[in-house]
Amino acid sequence: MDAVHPSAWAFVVVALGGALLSVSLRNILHAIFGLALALFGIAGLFLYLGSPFVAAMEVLIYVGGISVAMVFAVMLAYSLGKKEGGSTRRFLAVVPVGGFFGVVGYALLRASFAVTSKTGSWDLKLVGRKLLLDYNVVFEALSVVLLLAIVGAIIIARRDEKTGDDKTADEKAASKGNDAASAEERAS
Amino acid sequence: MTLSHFLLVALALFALGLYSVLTRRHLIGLLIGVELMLNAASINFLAFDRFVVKDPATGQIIVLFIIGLAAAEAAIALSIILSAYRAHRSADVDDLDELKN
Amino acid sequence: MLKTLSDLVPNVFLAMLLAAAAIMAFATVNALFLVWLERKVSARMQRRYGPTVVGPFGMFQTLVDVVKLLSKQLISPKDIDKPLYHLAPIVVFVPVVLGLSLFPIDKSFALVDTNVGLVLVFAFAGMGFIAIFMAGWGSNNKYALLGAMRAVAQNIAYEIPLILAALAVTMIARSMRIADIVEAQGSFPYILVQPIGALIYYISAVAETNRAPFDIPEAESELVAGFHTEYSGMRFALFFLAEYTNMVIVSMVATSLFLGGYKGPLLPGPVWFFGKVYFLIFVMLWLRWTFPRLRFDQLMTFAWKVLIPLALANLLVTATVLKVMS
Amino acid sequence: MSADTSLVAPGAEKKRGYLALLVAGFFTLLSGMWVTLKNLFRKPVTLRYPRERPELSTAFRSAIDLVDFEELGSHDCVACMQCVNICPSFCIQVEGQKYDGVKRKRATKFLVDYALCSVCGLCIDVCPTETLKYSKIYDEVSFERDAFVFDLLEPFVEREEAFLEGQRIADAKEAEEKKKKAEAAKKAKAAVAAKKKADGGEEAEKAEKPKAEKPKAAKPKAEAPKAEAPKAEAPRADEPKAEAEAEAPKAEADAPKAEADAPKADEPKAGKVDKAAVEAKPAEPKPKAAFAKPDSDAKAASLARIEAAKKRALEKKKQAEQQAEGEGE
Repeated sequence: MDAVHPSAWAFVVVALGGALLSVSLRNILHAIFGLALALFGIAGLFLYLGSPFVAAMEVLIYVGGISVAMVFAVMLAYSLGKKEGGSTRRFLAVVPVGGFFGVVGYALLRASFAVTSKTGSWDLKLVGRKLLLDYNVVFEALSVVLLLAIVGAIIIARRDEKTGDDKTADEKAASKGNDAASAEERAS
Repeated sequence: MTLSHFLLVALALFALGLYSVLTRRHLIGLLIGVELMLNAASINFLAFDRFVVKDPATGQIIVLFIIGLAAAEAAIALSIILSAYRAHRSADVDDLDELKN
Repeated sequence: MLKTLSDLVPNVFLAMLLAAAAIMAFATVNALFLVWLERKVSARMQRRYGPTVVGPFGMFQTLVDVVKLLSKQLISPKDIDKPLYHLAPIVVFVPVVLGLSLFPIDKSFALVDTNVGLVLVFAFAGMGFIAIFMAGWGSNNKYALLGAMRAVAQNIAYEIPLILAALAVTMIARSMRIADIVEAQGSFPYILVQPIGALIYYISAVAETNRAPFDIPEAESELVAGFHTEYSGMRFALFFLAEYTNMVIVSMVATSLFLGGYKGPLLPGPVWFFGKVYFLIFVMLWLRWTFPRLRFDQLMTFAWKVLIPLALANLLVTATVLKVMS
Repeated sequence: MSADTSLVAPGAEKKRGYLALLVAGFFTLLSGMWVTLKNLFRKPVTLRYPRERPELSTAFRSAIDLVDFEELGSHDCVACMQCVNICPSFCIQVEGQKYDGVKRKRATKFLVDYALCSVCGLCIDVCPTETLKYSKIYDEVSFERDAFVFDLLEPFVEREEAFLEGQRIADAKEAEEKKKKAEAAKKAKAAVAAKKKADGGEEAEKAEKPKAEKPKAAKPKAEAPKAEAPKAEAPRADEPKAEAEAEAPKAEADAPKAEADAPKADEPKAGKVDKAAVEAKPAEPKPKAAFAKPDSDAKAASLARIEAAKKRALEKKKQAEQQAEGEGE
């Protein structure tokens, strides 16, 4: 199958730039916005890879949901006080990551893939049908996982009313936001 | 752009995510790294789907599953981060070194 | 068949430029008009005159206001988070521009046509939260931060019934392409099939755009101006522009989903389309100048205890009826 | 969450079910929207103030103004000083002068300090010629106290010469008539005296006195009913713009009597126009004069002040015209 239009490189730049920002910025909030940028770029790549639906879902859930939830969490539990990892830590991290990147990249460049032409269609209806017929069990399992995640998130984030006597006043003030937080976690 | 380009981009994203997980001390920084890695995997799936696999619906479905799982994971992780912050007044990994509480 | 901009203009970049220019022009003119309309409607509802001086019926009043805003000094508060503060007004505008391009304004024309148009609209609407957060956090102002948190909590809560209501329509139309949904409405609009869905959608849409009576994020009596408290001059104008364009987008969605889009007798399609859109916007103004603001807990209660259960029930009934009928 | 979070007011409403509440609430909202919709199509009740002015009640009181008598072509202040004397706030300054050939005194200066005036109306009550009235000024604004000193003679300055001329002629005529009458009376007296020398001259003298006084007493009475009409007849009644004023008084002065008859014929009509006149009046620039040294009688200074007031009035006029042009809707 033919190559993707070169204008996709623009989204590659957005995605990698956003990822770099999210990794390198010290302010955790800035890092989250960098992540949002990266996710937006990745959604653009999905568009170029032929799946606007997945791209839309990526924007809807990742950019509009997960990164927003992260920002919310940062605002509820904000501690910028400590510096991010020192230079030794960074150096120690660069070695394995660089190694990993080099090895896998080398393998990728050496490998050859059998590029084939499509027989199926990109139609959204087919995706839906497959989702509910062929992958029905996975789908249901995933929905159960989501439900559990929602319930679990609420239970974990919820303040324990009985043992919550030793909380500071500051925390009590913050607890008002918890309802909103759990609400928004339910949303995502 | 061809398949290997996409794979390289995904690899770079994965490496960045890994780096983030390794260096960040803020819990949300870890989460960011994980999300990046998940997305790198998604790009790989869709790229193979686009260039290699005969039936393109499958890759999309898998990516959708990844997105759904990521949402669930983020919800849980964030609530854990919140409760950890409440218990320790810190969202720093190094401070969370007790098994108690 | 539906024509898109890329059919008319072969060059991709040229098409993108044209589309961006057209959308920006539309958004600006529309905001100018809507601000004027809002002032006029609110004035008449309170039995005042509203703007009368500049231009016919004071129509150019907002133009003059824009000139004033342009000439104003851009104030940056102390200790702001500079990148976020400065980026927010631009970021808030991106999803708006993207979202406006997706609607078929006539039987034969839409700027962009995708088979997941509806999802994209909601996805772009979701991106708006990020900008609100950036503005609220970056301003280093407690009112802005509170406003931003309220805005996001509210928007996430109301996005669910919004999407659920729209989902019921896509189930009937069996498509997520907006043009298909409009075409599927045949001779009668879906508001007759989905009255509750339409109502839920509209209420949620009003809440999504942070308009009164759901304008809690910018409740001036408690939060000054919410997340854009610290913005002045053109930056403020961009937030304003985005807000009013958002109204148009949600109204366009409502028009396409429930009111039959460009369909209508006698008059050409775009006239019907924009006529319906502006009627819905008028109703929004009408609501704003009729009802008092909700309390935040009332707002959340309404979303979670009323709208979402109703929307879910609506979806369930729709699905059942469709299954039985087919 | 507590009961506080429910959407419903606590109490009776709670009995109803969830859906019933929703439906009832929905219709409540509709009734609210109906109210605003109705008001949307009603006429606005606000006045666009600088362009539109309220119709002031006839009972409206503001600082005093001189009445412009139609048949006189001017005011009728004789500088009797009664208003000055009775004013509890000492806000009126009047000076008068006797001109050759004119019988009555004329005011040469009539200043009112509106900033001091308490609008008690005593001056109006006391005025023997009834040439004082309440003005309709209600929106004078200034940063300086002097701006509230109104020179009430200002609108009459231009026609003063013509008035004096006319008055001279009229007085001369009157004097002549009086003379004739007096002569006639003398003749009669002489005749009577001649006739009834035997009876004595006491009775004749008695008869003469009331005759001579009569015209004086009758004059103001005859004017009084007319005095209201001229307001309506005056050209500014129809054209609120102050432009017309400059030309009008002359015409009035030339033929005061011819016009004075007209309003009498259609008095009820004039009454209607009067309203318009009242409405239009506040828009006219009111003359103002500086009040720097009230006691100094330097005429030049007062003239200069009047000039300044004129200039101010002209500027105001221009502004008013511009506003009138720019008025939308």
